[in-house]
Amino acid sequence: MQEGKKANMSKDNKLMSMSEAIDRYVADGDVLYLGGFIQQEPFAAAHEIIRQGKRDLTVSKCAALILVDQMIGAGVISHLITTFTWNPLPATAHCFVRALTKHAPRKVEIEEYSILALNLAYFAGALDLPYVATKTMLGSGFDWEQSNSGVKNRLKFEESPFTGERVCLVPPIKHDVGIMQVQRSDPYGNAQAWGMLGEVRYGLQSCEKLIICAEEIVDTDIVIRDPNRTLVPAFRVSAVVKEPWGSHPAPMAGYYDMDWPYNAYYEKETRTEELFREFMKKWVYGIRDRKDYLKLLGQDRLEALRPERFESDPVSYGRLTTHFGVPHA
Amino acid sequence: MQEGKKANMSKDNKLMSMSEAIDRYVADGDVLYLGGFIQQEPFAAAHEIIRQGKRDLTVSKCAALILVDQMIGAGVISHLITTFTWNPLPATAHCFVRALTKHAPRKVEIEEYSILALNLAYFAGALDLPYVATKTMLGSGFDWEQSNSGVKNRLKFEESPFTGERVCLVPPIKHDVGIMQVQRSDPYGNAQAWGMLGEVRYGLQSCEKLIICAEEIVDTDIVIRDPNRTLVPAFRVSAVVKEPWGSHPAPMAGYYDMDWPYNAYYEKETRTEELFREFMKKWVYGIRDRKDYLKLLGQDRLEALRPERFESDPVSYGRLTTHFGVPHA
Amino acid sequence: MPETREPVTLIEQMIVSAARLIEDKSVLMVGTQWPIIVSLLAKCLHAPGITICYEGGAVLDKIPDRIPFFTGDPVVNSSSALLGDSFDTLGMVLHGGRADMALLSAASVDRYGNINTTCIGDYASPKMRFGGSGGACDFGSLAPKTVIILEHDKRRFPEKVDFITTPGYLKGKDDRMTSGLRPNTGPHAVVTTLGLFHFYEQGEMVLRAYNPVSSVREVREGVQFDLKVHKDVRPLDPPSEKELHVLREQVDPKGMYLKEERLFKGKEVVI
Amino acid sequence: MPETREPVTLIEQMIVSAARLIEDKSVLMVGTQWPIIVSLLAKCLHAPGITICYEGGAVLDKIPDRIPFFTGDPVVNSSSALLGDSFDTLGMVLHGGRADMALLSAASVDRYGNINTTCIGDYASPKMRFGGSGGACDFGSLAPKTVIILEHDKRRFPEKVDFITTPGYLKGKDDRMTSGLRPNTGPHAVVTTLGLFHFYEQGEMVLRAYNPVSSVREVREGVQFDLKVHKDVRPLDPPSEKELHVLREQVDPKGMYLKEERLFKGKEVVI
Repeated sequence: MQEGKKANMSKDNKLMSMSEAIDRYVADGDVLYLGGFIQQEPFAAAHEIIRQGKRDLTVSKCAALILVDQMIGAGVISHLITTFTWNPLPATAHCFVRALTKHAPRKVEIEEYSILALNLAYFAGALDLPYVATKTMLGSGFDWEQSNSGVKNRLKFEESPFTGERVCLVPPIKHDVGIMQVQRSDPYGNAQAWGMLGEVRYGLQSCEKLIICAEEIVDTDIVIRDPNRTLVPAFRVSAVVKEPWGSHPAPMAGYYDMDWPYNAYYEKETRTEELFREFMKKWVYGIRDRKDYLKLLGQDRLEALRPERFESDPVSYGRLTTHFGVPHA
Repeated sequence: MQEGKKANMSKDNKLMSMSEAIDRYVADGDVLYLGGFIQQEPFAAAHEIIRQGKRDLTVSKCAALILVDQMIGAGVISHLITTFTWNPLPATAHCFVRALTKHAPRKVEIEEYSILALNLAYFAGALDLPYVATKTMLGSGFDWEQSNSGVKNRLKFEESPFTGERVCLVPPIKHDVGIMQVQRSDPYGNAQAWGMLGEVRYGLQSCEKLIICAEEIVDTDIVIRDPNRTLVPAFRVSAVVKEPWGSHPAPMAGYYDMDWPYNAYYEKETRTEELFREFMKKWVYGIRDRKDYLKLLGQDRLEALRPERFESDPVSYGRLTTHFGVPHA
Repeated sequence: MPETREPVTLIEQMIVSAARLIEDKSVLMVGTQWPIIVSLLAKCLHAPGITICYEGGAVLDKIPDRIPFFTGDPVVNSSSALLGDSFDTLGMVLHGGRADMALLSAASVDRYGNINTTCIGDYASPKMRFGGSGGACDFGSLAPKTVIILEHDKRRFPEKVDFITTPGYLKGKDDRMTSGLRPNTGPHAVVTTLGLFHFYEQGEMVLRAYNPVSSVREVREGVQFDLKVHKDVRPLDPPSEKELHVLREQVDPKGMYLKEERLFKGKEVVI
Repeated sequence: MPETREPVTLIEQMIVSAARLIEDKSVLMVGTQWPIIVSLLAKCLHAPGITICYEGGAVLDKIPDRIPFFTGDPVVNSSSALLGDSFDTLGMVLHGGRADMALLSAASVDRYGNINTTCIGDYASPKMRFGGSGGACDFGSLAPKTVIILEHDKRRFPEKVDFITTPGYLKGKDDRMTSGLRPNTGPHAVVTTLGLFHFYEQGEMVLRAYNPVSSVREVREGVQFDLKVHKDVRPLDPPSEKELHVLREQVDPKGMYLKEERLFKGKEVVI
């Protein structure tokens, strides 16, 4: 499955189906980063991972909502790196709780941080910095040195050589594969996103391989006309998947709202393992792909999630073609 | 001069003239961050600082071009934090060289880093992190511990408690006042910029007070319709100055090209202290403000610097007004 | 005063009492749940100049078109002066020392203001498991003043929480300093449906005021430890007409929080 | 071959020789001055799939509308697939381990590939002072392969530079490792107007090939140290017709670099 970095050149067309992307680039035992801070979650990709029966994945997700809960319930995750896992209703994420309290359907090792600490770990991973010192997490249960809490994480604590104060050291977290749903990408993987971006800039860059799922595939010209919106450049990307509505029931800025009642529905339908299996049969195992999923939801439900347009004004980056615009002797 | 943070509330109108902003917010002896990575340099602000005769400033500028050279030549800087200082032609920055080799017109202490290291120092300053560990700068002259080079900087070196490898520790650099010229701001200081942003995001945020100079003052609505472009939010900003062409001879993405021949002109006109004084009399001391400066340049010269428009497509962030877009029981 | 007004609920008193703690022009880190409605109420009333920051990287400029259900709600996308990364808010505002106050909900709080949103029982093999920290540990670790807002319930107020998700004063203020947390940070107040608590001296929670429909005795019986009571303890002022009107009609007209409409409690949701 | 062609200049030979070192599909960190024209020539010729990154935060997607005068040139704004922060390129591409090669100009280089762009004489009281590092120290510290491009001039090749702005192999490869710099990083080649040099074993510069209009002897006389010569030393291939045509007509048609037009040498500039 491993493909050399040289395959990811900037001008290779990397468009493929979701099933091909997951098959080629996600292997059993991989460490996965899943992008999207509540908005822009890669639901379509996660469902395909579950359908393909990937095993023993380490999943790293800063804000884990029902997407991670489903992956835990489906038994594909053996190790979870996160800051929280719940149903944003707010309500219990039942699979998560079953895994941690009853090891059902399997035991999941959990490695927890605060959001800022995990952002720093991704940042260190993206830049491959040896570590970053911070003043958060001290004294809490995450501070295993002081709290004797039984927490297992990668942090260390030491006295600052600058001031002597006690600091928390955050080492890099890196990933084999990163997956995120974005608003748009060109066929080569120049991916652009907007909205509330949480940890995704550094989460994505801490990955060896990247699968970009996009609401729309656009010409490179669109990217070049607004390069400040580019989240990752093409050479970092292994696969590009066109997958409209790929984040449902999570929201996509400018494209669809969160399907809020779905959170309540999910909470109710997953209270037992048996109920969860029924839920997954309907929404994941019993269908082939995202197109089937959208059919299940129905066009009316999708249309009702569309927001009004709320548009940015175009800005000009300026094009310069002459060598000296100004007169000179 | 010091004003409390509470003055900077989000809805105070902070529009004022350049001379008022510099008078109120820049004090003798202050540590100044000057933003703009080659593009978007605060020339108009620097000239006003020189005209007001500020003294003993520490100036921190990641990419120091002829703006810093002028400030050194004018004798307002006593300490310079930088990664390089030159005329991008490329040519010697004469005032910089005179200050370091001959202490003329005065001695300037220099504190140098690589660009990445200085970015990390600003990042640590913006987040107030105790330090960040990196693998750059090791073994070079900046590594005073190993090289015995006589360099004075804030770095420390230690063995990583994670891996035992030797690492360079970068502590925070913070500033009293930050100044940058941006494309647009609302009257409250919600400032937006685009183009090549170098270190400015973290440089600006490592400052107590901020003076935002803008090509255009826009309604807050323009900002809200594209909040991903916001560099600093209003509550961080002390003063907003409308100053079109404020970065000349440096470029402003979408507004004007670098006035390239000006670099050659400057090189020639500043080869001696006497020549430099003549230059400054014409371009800084002999005029009152930026309007006079633009008159000196002439409208033809300015017009010739304008680029063709090269526009982004508008994007929609989506407006949601209903509580549940989807039908539920 | 119109006769037909519905009576003030315990939740409304809690929200109003918490909102009154917010000073105008202050910079707030706002957590999910009660802090959302509390901060918006303050902004609509006495504190229009506050800056509201969410952990995902949003700095709000205006009251959103509808009340956010949580801080990641996409309605925030069209109401923000800045949208960026978590580094913009948790990093540069909070860790960077630019926030004045943090507002947090909590599952349980102990006498030193330590918050648990992680588990009941042993961490490695918990009896019950909650969501975890999110940004809460950052809020409580770094903010100059943390205000904790939760429904009063004896199970939520143990002598000592099973897991410190968010550090208060640990075993007392000295202990917080020893851990390396910065001076001049830590819990400022707890606001519940029954009372308002502040932290004094060694960082212990002290009852400062109580819901006028409750009593000191009821509040003391509603915690699992020997609660200290301030010598000047007093009843809280009930919500004014204006506070109540703005809260009910302007901030949450559909009862998303006030009537828990967003939770679909007891309602059938079929998809 | 048209008879009227202008002869190949030393600078052109240097640019073409350096461009040939660039592999297609590689990710490059490109410094200001010669690296700009070298990398664009390679992209126009045998290496269309390279990714060009500049220290200010630009990842180029296409050949700019005119040749950039330096890496911060605003012409880059309309030619980039990504514009961002220096962290995007120096941070995530270079320090993050995603770059294959870095291209640098230099004021002077010593036998171990250490670069000085800081000063002549003592750092604290220099006789002469240059601009300083910029991102050069980062390039040389972190890149798997650093290629250094400069005009040949004996003053530029001391036995030992006065200040190590950008670390090569310091006093030899072991010394580089001792400093903590990562294994598998360091100078790969030096390309000058007279020759091509590689680094072997203990990290010492060795003459690998020489400009066909020059000689081993001239090159050896053009450095201040006892230059080692590779046993298979050979003359460089002169620029092909195609290389020369693309360089002169497509990459730099106005002679901004090739004829130093951007420097206004000997020209009057009045404003």
